[in-house]
Amino acid sequence: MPALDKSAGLTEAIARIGDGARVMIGGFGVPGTPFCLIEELVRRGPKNLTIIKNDANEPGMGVDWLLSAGMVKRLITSHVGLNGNAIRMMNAGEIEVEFVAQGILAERIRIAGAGLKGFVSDIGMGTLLAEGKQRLEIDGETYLFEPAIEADFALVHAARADAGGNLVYEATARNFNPLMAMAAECTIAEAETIVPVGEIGPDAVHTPAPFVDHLVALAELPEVYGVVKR
Amino acid sequence: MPALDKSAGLTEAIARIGDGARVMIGGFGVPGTPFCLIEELVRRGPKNLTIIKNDANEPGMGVDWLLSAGMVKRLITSHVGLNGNAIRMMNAGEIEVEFVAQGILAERIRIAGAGLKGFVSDIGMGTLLAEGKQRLEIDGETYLFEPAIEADFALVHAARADAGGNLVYEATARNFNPLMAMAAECTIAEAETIVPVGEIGPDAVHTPAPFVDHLVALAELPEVYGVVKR
Amino acid sequence: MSSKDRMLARAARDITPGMTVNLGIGLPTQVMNFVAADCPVCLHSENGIAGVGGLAAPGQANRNLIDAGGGYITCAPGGSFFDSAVSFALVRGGRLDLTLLGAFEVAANGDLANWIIPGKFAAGVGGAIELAQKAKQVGVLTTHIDKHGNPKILERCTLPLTAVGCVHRIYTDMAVCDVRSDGLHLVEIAEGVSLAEVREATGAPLVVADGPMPTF
Amino acid sequence: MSSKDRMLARAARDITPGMTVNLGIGLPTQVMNFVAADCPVCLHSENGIAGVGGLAAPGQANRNLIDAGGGYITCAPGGSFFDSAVSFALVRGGRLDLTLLGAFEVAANGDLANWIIPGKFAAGVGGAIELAQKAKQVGVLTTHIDKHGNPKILERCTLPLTAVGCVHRIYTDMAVCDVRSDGLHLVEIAEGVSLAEVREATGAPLVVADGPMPTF
Repeated sequence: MPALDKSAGLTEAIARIGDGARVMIGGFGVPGTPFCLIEELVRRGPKNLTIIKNDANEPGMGVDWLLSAGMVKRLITSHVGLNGNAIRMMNAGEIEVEFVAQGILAERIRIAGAGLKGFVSDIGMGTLLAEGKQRLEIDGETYLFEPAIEADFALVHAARADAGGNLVYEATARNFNPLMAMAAECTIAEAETIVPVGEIGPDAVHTPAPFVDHLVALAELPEVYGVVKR
Repeated sequence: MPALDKSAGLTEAIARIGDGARVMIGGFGVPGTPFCLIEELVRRGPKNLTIIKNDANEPGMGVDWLLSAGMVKRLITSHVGLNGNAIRMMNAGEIEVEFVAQGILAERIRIAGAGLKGFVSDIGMGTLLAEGKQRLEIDGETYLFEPAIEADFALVHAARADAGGNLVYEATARNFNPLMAMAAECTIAEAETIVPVGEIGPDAVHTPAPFVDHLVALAELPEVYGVVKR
Repeated sequence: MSSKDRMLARAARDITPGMTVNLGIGLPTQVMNFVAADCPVCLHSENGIAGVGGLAAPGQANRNLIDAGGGYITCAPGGSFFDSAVSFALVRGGRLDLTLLGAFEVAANGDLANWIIPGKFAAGVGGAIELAQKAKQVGVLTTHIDKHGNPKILERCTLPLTAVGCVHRIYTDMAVCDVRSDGLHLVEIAEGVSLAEVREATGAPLVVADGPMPTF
Repeated sequence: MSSKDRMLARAARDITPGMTVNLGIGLPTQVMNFVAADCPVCLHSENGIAGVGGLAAPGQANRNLIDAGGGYITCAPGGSFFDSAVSFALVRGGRLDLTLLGAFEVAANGDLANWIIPGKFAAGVGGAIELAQKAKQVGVLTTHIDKHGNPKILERCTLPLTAVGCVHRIYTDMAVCDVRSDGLHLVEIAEGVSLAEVREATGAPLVVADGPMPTF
């Protein structure tokens, strides 16, 4: 049976994202951040977004475009240390920020992708990171409940894809992308190269096609991706 | 920095497994079942083992060798439908069997590999599969707590490995192997081919080397692997 | 076409372009043969493949490539392999559009019993419970009566359940029935079978709309 | 060799063949330069690599290959890439033999504070908490006193903790100290530094064994 072609135009794909949407964005720093999808989201301009991303990129890059455009109500992240603008907006109360330990953030996204309610952990016990979390008694000891983080959309960046939606990431650009692709109601992927179905070996796929809804082909990469213009 | 060479002899690797050990065994049916490691475990003969495996293979194969040798005290599995011998031993009280829904089994193994206590799920609510499980109240609704399944050893089968312990699986022989490799205290892998360090591309690795303790090279595969002798 | 093949073909017609589908062990697996070869469908098997191509031709089997029922299969172009945790993430996480499952008993309220007959058959639930509970659409494929002549569609299941109220549609050799909040609706009837025969063979009241009954 | 380099070299000596090691952002990352090139060690970075080769030479950077601090790195032969969930599974699951971390404060009881200064610095905890709480061995690498001349090793931390009682060993420009159940043991002293100077610069009582004190 042939694979369904998931190819989509950039505008058409991003137009689905409306006010108040919860949007996961892949990437750890620059690698794996879907800058072109974010740029189109800024052009589109929905408001009151909840953004879930490991970090807030740097000023003038990626997530910061959304922050500066006033589109973000809430940011769920592991750290924003490289973005003074995000710190300023947080301190000024212009955005809500929920800090989550990095591996717990990854796992809360993953557990949503796994269709489960949450997980039980001892990470942060005895520190202020445990404050406000539901406590559970298991085997006579106290643990923390970590709820799944679900989202309406995931925006991910792949190095290579086939037209059916199988994705392959490169090096440390993998990071949160495969987890988010599984966790959102609708996954929109941008890919540097789209190859015909059948060219990516089934053992080499990182994100299987059923997790991908729309696939956007990138033209030449802008410099923000770290591309050095020669 | 060079990679540590994890190569080990079959006898030496399996000799670590003593009486009462909890042993995870990869495989779903024949594909991915580490028959040569199991055969050596039978030769070695530790008793009162807890075996964690998706299925009990078929009579005269794999897990059934351990059952027939009287080495198994407890079997944690998703189904034993293809092994009448296992069903007979279960009904006669010769082994304890804990049945776990297949995806919950996978996830309980994975959550051990993730160093977490367990997860929270609604799978099985309203059926007898929920009986005996700890119930948790989350957001005003009742869920089931599913504890991590930890193990002392994982026996896994890879198609290819490098000497440093990076593993690559083939087709549906992947199944539980990567999950178990992460979940056990000590992971022993058998591989059909061992290539020099550097020959498996870092994006193509299925189980990263730090999860593998001992790596056993297989000689010609016996017929039990489904190899057709021509 | 035999009444069994008509049932399989009827179920196959609900598999539409773009769907990701899991076909349970046994009868449901055979539905694959009735899906049009050019229909873009992704067949999932819970042992870790999306993109089942079909059964492997005799002598062409790959020893590492089976479906969850243990049969040798092929991988379609665009298919992928993954571990068992990802496989069930796909099922529970809302990415499985349809599953077709077998049944010991299925009830008018959508309850399904297909894994244990106390005292007779208890070999473990395998992947059925998560397929039944979490696929977006759950179809049951079964003969209308069992080999002793008893109905398999009941008002309430007598056997331990696989999942509660999970079934949306039932395909049999005699009829297609939909589980709705106001009862079990007869929506299609097999050619040559009468309404009275279906009622007779069904262990639960059937809601039947006025007007002509579609056949298959 | 500067006192900083001696500290880095001393910490590097505790990285032994076969270890999987995570070097925290900043000072700890520089320990990499003091590990013998032929020592079989696997360097992990939590953004998803096992087998960091070193810093990328200028002009040789791969835009997709950074460490958790954002620096361009290389991948050693035998390295691998994985997602963030696998990366922290490695940390929490007991596969990380050693981590070296920086500190705002570290206490004689092994408490570590390195992520927040209320009212001044609160940019998120990143991966530090899981590294501190779950690595099999946790070393802290820090100057013995801060830039204002105050001790960084205290009886109790005053800042919010990253993790409770997690630190096993502290490496500074003046000393190596071990956290044990009966107190903070001075186990080595930097060449040219006196015991009195170390005591003076330390905000917690030090247990000192009889006999000659090893130097580094």
